[in-house]
Formats: sequence, C-alpha cells, structure tokens
Amino acid sequence: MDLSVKIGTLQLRNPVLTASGTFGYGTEYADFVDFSRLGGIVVKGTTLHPREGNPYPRMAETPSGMLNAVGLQNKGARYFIDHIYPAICHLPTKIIVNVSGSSIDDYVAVARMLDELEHIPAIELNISCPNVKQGGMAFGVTPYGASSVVRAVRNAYSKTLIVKLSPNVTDIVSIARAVEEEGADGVSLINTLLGMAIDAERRRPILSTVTGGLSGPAVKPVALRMVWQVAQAVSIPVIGMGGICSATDAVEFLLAGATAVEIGTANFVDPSVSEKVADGIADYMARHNMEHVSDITML
Amino acid sequence: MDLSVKIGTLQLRNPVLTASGTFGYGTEYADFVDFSRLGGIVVKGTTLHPREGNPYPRMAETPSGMLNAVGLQNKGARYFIDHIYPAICHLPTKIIVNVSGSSIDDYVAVARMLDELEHIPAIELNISCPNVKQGGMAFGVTPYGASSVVRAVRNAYSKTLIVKLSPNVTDIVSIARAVEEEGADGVSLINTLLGMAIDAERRRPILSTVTGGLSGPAVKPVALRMVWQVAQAVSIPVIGMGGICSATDAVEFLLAGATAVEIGTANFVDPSVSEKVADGIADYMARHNMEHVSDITML
Amino acid sequence: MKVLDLIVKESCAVSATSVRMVLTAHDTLPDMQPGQFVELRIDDTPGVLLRRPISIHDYDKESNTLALLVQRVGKGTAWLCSRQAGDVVNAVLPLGNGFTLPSEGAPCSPLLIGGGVGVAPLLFLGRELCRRGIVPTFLLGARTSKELLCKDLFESVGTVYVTTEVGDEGVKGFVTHHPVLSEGDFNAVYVCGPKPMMQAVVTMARAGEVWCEVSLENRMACGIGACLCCVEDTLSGNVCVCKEGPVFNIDRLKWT
Amino acid sequence: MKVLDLIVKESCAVSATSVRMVLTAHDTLPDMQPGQFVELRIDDTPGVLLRRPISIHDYDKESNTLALLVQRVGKGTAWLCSRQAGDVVNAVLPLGNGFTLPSEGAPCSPLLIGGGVGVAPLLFLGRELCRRGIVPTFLLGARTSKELLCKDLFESVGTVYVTTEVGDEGVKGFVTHHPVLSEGDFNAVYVCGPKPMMQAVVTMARAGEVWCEVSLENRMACGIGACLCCVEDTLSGNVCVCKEGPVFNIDRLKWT
Repeated sequence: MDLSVKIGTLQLRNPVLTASGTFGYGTEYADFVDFSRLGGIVVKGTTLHPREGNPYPRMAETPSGMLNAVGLQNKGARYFIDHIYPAICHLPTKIIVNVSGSSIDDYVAVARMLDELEHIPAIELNISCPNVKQGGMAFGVTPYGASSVVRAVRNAYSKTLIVKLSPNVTDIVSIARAVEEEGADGVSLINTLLGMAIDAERRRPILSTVTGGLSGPAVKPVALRMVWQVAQAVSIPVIGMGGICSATDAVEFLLAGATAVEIGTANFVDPSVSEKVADGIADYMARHNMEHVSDITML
Repeated sequence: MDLSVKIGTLQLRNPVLTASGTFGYGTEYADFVDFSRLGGIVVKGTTLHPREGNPYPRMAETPSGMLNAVGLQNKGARYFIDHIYPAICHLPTKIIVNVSGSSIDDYVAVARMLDELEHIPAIELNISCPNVKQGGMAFGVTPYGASSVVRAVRNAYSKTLIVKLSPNVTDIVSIARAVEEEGADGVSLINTLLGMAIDAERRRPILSTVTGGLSGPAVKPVALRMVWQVAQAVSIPVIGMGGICSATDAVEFLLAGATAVEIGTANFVDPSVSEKVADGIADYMARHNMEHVSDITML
Repeated sequence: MKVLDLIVKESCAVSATSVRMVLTAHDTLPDMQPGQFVELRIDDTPGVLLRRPISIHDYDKESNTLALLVQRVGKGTAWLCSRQAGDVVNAVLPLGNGFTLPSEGAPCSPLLIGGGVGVAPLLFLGRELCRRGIVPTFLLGARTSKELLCKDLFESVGTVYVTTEVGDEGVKGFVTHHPVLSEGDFNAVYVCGPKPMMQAVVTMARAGEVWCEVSLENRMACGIGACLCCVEDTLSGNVCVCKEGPVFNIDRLKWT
Repeated sequence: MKVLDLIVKESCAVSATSVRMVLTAHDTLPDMQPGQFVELRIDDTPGVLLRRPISIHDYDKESNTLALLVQRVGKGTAWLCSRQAGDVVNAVLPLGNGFTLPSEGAPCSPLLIGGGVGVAPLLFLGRELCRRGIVPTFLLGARTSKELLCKDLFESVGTVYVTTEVGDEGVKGFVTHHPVLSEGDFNAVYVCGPKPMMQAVVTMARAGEVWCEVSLENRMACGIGACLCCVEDTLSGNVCVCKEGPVFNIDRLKWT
C-alpha cells in the first residue's frame, strides 16, 4: 500500500501533517507521537522579528470548537535558525516552517533565510492569520494582495512553497487561483474562521483581542466545502484542514480533493491523534481495496 | 421589567423571534409554544412563484450543527396570502414574512403583495440564501448587489424592512452599511455558512446539492463576531442569530449589540426553546438588576 | 403532540446491534396509532444535535407503556441503546400519520412485510388489526436468523413467515422471494424496511393491483413539518415524510 | 508525560460543589511532583472539546494512586464530578513544573497558603515536605466553613490555620488577615488560590522579602507548551503557564 504524496518537490511518506500553531516545534509531542509515522510537521508561525503575541486571555472554548488569539508569538527567524532548527532538523519526518509577516519585505526576508536550511524542504506562507492587526489579513483576503506576497516570496524561495488561505472571504477560489498563478506549489486551507466569544455574566468579550480564530470540529463543514471548491479550480495540490479529529474526517478531506491533510486542534484533545489518523487512513484504504492514497476519490 | 424592542415601526413585546425556515408558519409549533410569549415569528421564505426546492437528501448533521439544502420550497406568495395568511394572521404575536427572489422584480412583486396585508408588519429580505443557484446569493455578497435589491424593495414596501445578511463574505460591514444607506429598517444576521458534508464510506456528498447551509451552535462564534462588527458600524437595529440554544446564548448576542435575536436550529431540538429563551432573558435581567432589555450591554 | 420525559422500564438486546426498550411516563401517554413515531433527544453525546426518529413498536394504553426497537447505527442510536431501566429519555410524540386501518367489519386479509429493524411498527399494527378481529400475516426478512428481531412477539399476534438472506431460517433470499406472496390471497399489504426491499414489494403490489402502504424513513430534522428536510418526491410534489407520512399509500409515490 | 486511562477508585463530595477523587491505573503511574497537574479528557459532554487541567492533590507511589480535587464550575468539571468508582477518565500526566522543594537538610520553615479549591496541590506538597523532615504550616481560606476543603487531611500532615470570609470558622476575613502571617517566622511561602488572593499574598511576601512561589491557573488548551494560549506576562515575556509553570517564583512575575 502506498500512502506517499508529493507537493511540489516535497515528498511525504503519508498525507498527514500537523498544523502550525498546534504542534509547537514537534518536540513538545515527542512523548506521544512517533514522528517517523507522520507525513510531516508544520512548525509554529515564524516572523522576521520576535513577537510577544497578544495579551492573555487568548483562548475560549466554543461548541465543538475553540477560539484562539495567540497573535503569532515567536522568537523570530534568527532564533529559530540558531536554536530550534538544530534541535529538530533530524526528526524523522519532513519539517515545514509556517511563515508570517506584516510586510512583503518581512515575508521575503524570512523565506530567504529558510531557503538556506538543508532540512527544511518547504514553507507554508500564512497570508491569512486573523489574529494580528498587521499579521497578513490584508494580503489574504484579495487576489491582488495574495498575488503580491506570493510573487515576491516565489522569487526568493526555491523549494516547495505552500500558501495557507483564509476562509474569511467571499470567494476563496479566486484567491487560490491567484496564488497558483504566481507559482505556489500548493495551497493549504482553511485557516481559522474569525469568531468571538462573550462571557454573559461578566458582560465582556472573553479574548483580550475581542475576536479570534475559530478551529475544531465546528468548522469542518465549511473547510470541506472550501477544499472541494478550490480542488476543482486549481491544478496544484490542496492540503485540507479544519476540525479533523479522526481518520474518517481526514478521508472526507481527501475525497473532497485534498492531496494531504493537517491536524490541528485535535492534537490538544489527543496528543497522539496525528499518528492514529495516518494509521486509520491505511485501514480505510485496506477496507476499500485501494493501492494508493490517491485512489481516495469520490465515486 | 420592560423587554419590548422596536425595529423600524415594528414593536415587539420581547426580543425573541423564531428564524425563518425553522418554525414553519408557526402553527406547526402550536402544541409547544405559547405564541403570546414570543416577540414574533419569521415565517418560511416566500417567493413569487411556487418552488419545489432541492431534491432529497436535504440535511446532514455535523459537529454541533446541521447542514440544510431545502432550497426555498414554498407554494408562492399568492398561496401564502390566500391560504396561510388567514390561518396565522391572528396569532397573538408579530408575524414577519421572509421574502426571497431570483430577480429584483420578483422581490419587489412579493414585497408589494405583502405590503397590503394588515397583519404583516414587517418583512425580512433574504438576500443571502446559499442553497439556491438563483436564490439571491448574487445580491447578498456585494454592497452593490445588496443595495440594488434593497433600494427597489424599499420603494415598494412601506412597513418595516429587515434585510438578512449572508456571512459568506469578506466584509459583512460593507454590506450592512450599503443596505442601511438604502433605507433598511434593520439587518438580521447571520444566515447560514456555506458548508459541505461527505459520507466517507459511500464516497459521496451527503446533500443532493453537494453544499448547503450550516447552522446550529457550531456557528455561534462567527455569528457573534459579525453581529458585533455590524452593530458597531450601523445605526439601525441588528437582529442576531446563529446557534442560539439558550437564554445565555441570546444574551451574548444582545451584549454584542443586537436589539433582538432569532432562534433557528434549536427549535428542532427543543420545540419549546423560543419561549424558554424569552423567559430566561427576563431572569437574566432580574439577576443583573436591569429595567429594560436595552440595558444588556457590555461593561 | 407532547414533549415528555419517558422512563425506561426495560431494555433488552434483541440482536447484536438492536435493543428493545419499554418506556413509560409519569403522565398519561397520549394516544398513538400504528405507524406513528417519536423523536428522541440524544443527551450526553458530543457533536450530536438532532433528535432521532424511532417508530413506535408497541403501545399499551392500559399499562401506559410504549415499546421501541432501536438499531445502533451511529452515536445517537448508540446512546439510546445504552439506556438502562430507570434512565430518562426525552421524547416528542406521537408524530406523523399511521397506517390506514380497515374500517370496522370490512373484509380484510392483510400481509405485513418488514425487513431488518423495519419490522418495528408492524407489531403495533398487527395488534390493532387483531383488535378489529383480523388475524394478520407477517412476512419478516433479515440477513441472518440472528438479525431477525422479536419473532416470538410477532408469533403471539399472527402467522409469521420468514426469509433470511443467508438461508439459516425460513426461505432463503429476500422477502419478495417468499411463496406466501403469490400463494396468499391478500387484499392489503403494509411494508416497512430498507428502501430497495420496499421498492421491490411495491413493484409486486402494483403488478398485482393490491392496496399497499409503505412507511418511509427519510432523514429528518424537526419531525413536525417545519424544516422541510425529509421530503419525498411524490405525485403531489415534495412532501414532508414526518408530517404527511411516514406512511404513504403507494398511489402517492413516484417509485417505479 | 503519558496518556493513561485512570480508573476511579473512589469519589466523595467534599463540599456542595467539589469532589475528591482517588484514581489508579493498570500501569504504574509515572512519578509526579507536588504542583504538577494532569489534563483530563471530558467524555460524553456535548460541545466540550478540550481537556481540563486539574492539579495533583495527592500521590502515593506505593498504592499507585493519585487524588484530585475537582470543583464543579462548568459542563466539563460537572462530568468529572459525576464519575463514580470504576469509571475511567483519560489523562495526560504529569504536566508542568512543580513547587521547588528545599534541599536536603536546609533550614526551612514553610507556610502553605491555599484558597478555595486552590488548596488542592498543597496537601501533596505538605507530604513531600514532611518526608524531608519539615513540618508544614497550612493557612487555608474559604468563603464559609462548608466550603473549606479536606481540613482533616491537612491536619494529618501539619499545623492548620483557617480563615473564612463569613467567619464561621477560624479567623474572619481573607487569608491575608490571619495573624499567623506576621507572627510566624516563615522563610518560604507557597500559594495557590484565586488570583486576587494570590496577589495579596505576593504583595505581603515582597514587603517581607520572603521567598515565595505561586501556582497559576491560566486557561489552557494543550497543556504541554504547544499552543501558547495560557501565557503569563512575566519579566521574561509571555511564557506558557502549562509548561514553564504552573508554579512560578514571584521574582519572575510582573504582579505589583
């Protein structure tokens, strides 16, 4: 049975990745996951300069979901390269770095720095994080904005370039087509839906930033719809995510047209879930007499 | 204690309405709800001509939510006026008719017909239903489209005009401002989020239409966020909805800036829920020493 | 229609995946007709929002009880199947329109055909026919004898014929293969079961010009005709199975 | 860190809203330190997704058990409080860094201050101090005597002083009103409880230049330092309470 998939020149042993911001730098999960059984790990959003992120509280639980407003807290690209990369570059899976920025120059600078790293075969460009006022929302919500940043990064980055799309748009297909046009090797979706939670008794918003990003099973129907729309409209691989908690959920995304999937919020509920999803996809293929993971298509 | 609210010239005894498409014409719930304890009922989407709606299956359950693809099945405005209106016009609550159309002329024709009905003090204009190919999506997703239909209907309709907004947009505030500009007396939001469900074992979409409208508790964070954004941007009353199952949920929408709320999917789980929510809001006000429902504001 | 807390009096497994529950209530249960159903609220089950429609398997006014057959097909029915004596299940009931019963004294020779868990409403229907002096004939189909539900209960009410797909009890094959269909002289057929089975029976009933009613199981949300999710495309257009059905005369259906 | 199914050995109400649970596991429990916590999965509870962090109240290596105090504040903790002997609760454990224990033989006169359900980790801490030959002094605060949790257990480990807000037991008022604070000669203070209480204690500790550690309870998602939701704004920036805490020396905090 062959579960391997390819995105640009990035070869994954199976289609299961962990989503940025939910899996730290991988090492946090070393007690729970055998990395050699994952397709890859998308590590935390990295910006050119260190960021302290948003004030606490950053999290609210919602029906079958959660809101977060972390705000891209990270120690910056230099720190990542000097102190984190050496500790994770030999993990037995593919390491993809999620890149965020507040200007095209920032994105380009980080992409250039990461291009030098032998053991980082791909980046995921976050043009959609809704948490940070200058964190990229402006780029991700129009085809023009998305094109500008992808064009610049494409010129600066030689390896596999994945662009992570925002669901907070009227027409996600137009954004996906725009980034494909500029040479993205793949798109990943969906980033979080912009939401809000209120404490009725205390009469105030729960998050320090008022609004935050919604993830978890609650968003799965929206994510599946967008993956299905985008997969029909572009020729590059689509990485699907949004509320995946089980192999069945993952298979639904593959059926919708995704080439691979990312597991996010579910890592908080079951820290071993990513490995279980990979195993479960193999079980599904066996049950359906499938040879290759690309056989998981609609009938 | 005063729970009454006003939208345009529409006076409601309390801020609790039932949402279109989830409460039939009210009479279906006669065994479960004392209508005299509701602010009002928004009856099923009505179009100029009869519509058979979409083929079965029209429904899929999702985590803390459901997808529907009913497709505006209804017997048309003439039938409503001749056969349904006489049966419901004396119900002891306010009856609001949800109006849908596939052309401006259709909207205007229905609005004109309903303007004649003594016991219909308001209509809710559905410019956002995502289920029907020609059912209004084109109007609701751009300020221009929304303006055109609201302008035309405003000229044809003399009573309270509420416009129901689609959440499947990049910038709902711009749409809300556009319809306010054209003379809408209020906006209601959110309509359903466009979603999809897949049967992994049978390898096909669950809905006959592939995609459908997501509702239920899952969408509440997105709905709260949009209500909060819109309430800050417009001066007309906002009617909030999206996953309200309890008085606490309703209070959250009022805190976010809504003047009234609609209860939708929760009617399917507890057919008496609308009445309970109205009672629960009164309890909340008593607990917080509030005199008027408009005192329910953020601290 | 009422919303009531039902109290489980007993719950017994009747196959590997099915449970027969007897329930009562503190209040008097409303009158129910064979073919009607209840909508049960699913508690304590993450992600499950909607009630589950379950047809009424039996109803006894005197003891103020009703019985349900529940097949475990998902998380909601799994929760129902795990209810024990003393547990409470919230129900909206009774819903929909039941089977048409022959008018008093009219000559009637009915065949009640059920497949899988679809046999459920036929017990209650059989009892009502008995009460009118009509002895019902049951034809019950299942995949294997182990999945044949509550045969003894049906035998206490009428004559029972059986088909099993694997052939370990009764006639091997589907219900439509059973000789009683052609040999018996029935002037009314009531059917409930998987759609392909019902369609096959309907085809035969039409060919034989026999009066026939089927009970449909379309996926529902509200159960009371408000949401229009469970529609069947009939000769009079899309109609709600929950409100205009779940029992339909085959003359209304577009099934070919 | 491990993911383990814990088995409830006993569960007793210790106040109107709190339960003390003793749990074990088929496998050997990993070693735990006072101040560490577990993340418990919440099952069978619609809408609740995330685990709940609960600090370790007691741990006994010999009997392979741990104890937890759970206060019912929402749907998740309500589910935990309703677990009975024999039930299974899935846990990730042990998490975070515990209290700093005095090095062997060092002179130490510690005061352990707890408020509400925040008393929980102090029992385990007190036991560890005892094991090192140090008799701990506890100062426990509650709203009323009925809400004072497990006083007898604390008394079996050290000296116990009490404050209640309504004054029906011990000194009336908050823990910071108790004379033992000024009369006792403590060179280490450990605190866990509501934030305003901890802040008041920290202010006093700073004024008296007493070494002090607090256990924070910021809202968490992952519990292992991956999601960065539960951060505390410290002198070294935003740090994860779940991973770098939950115990912090007050020298790291920006609290004023």
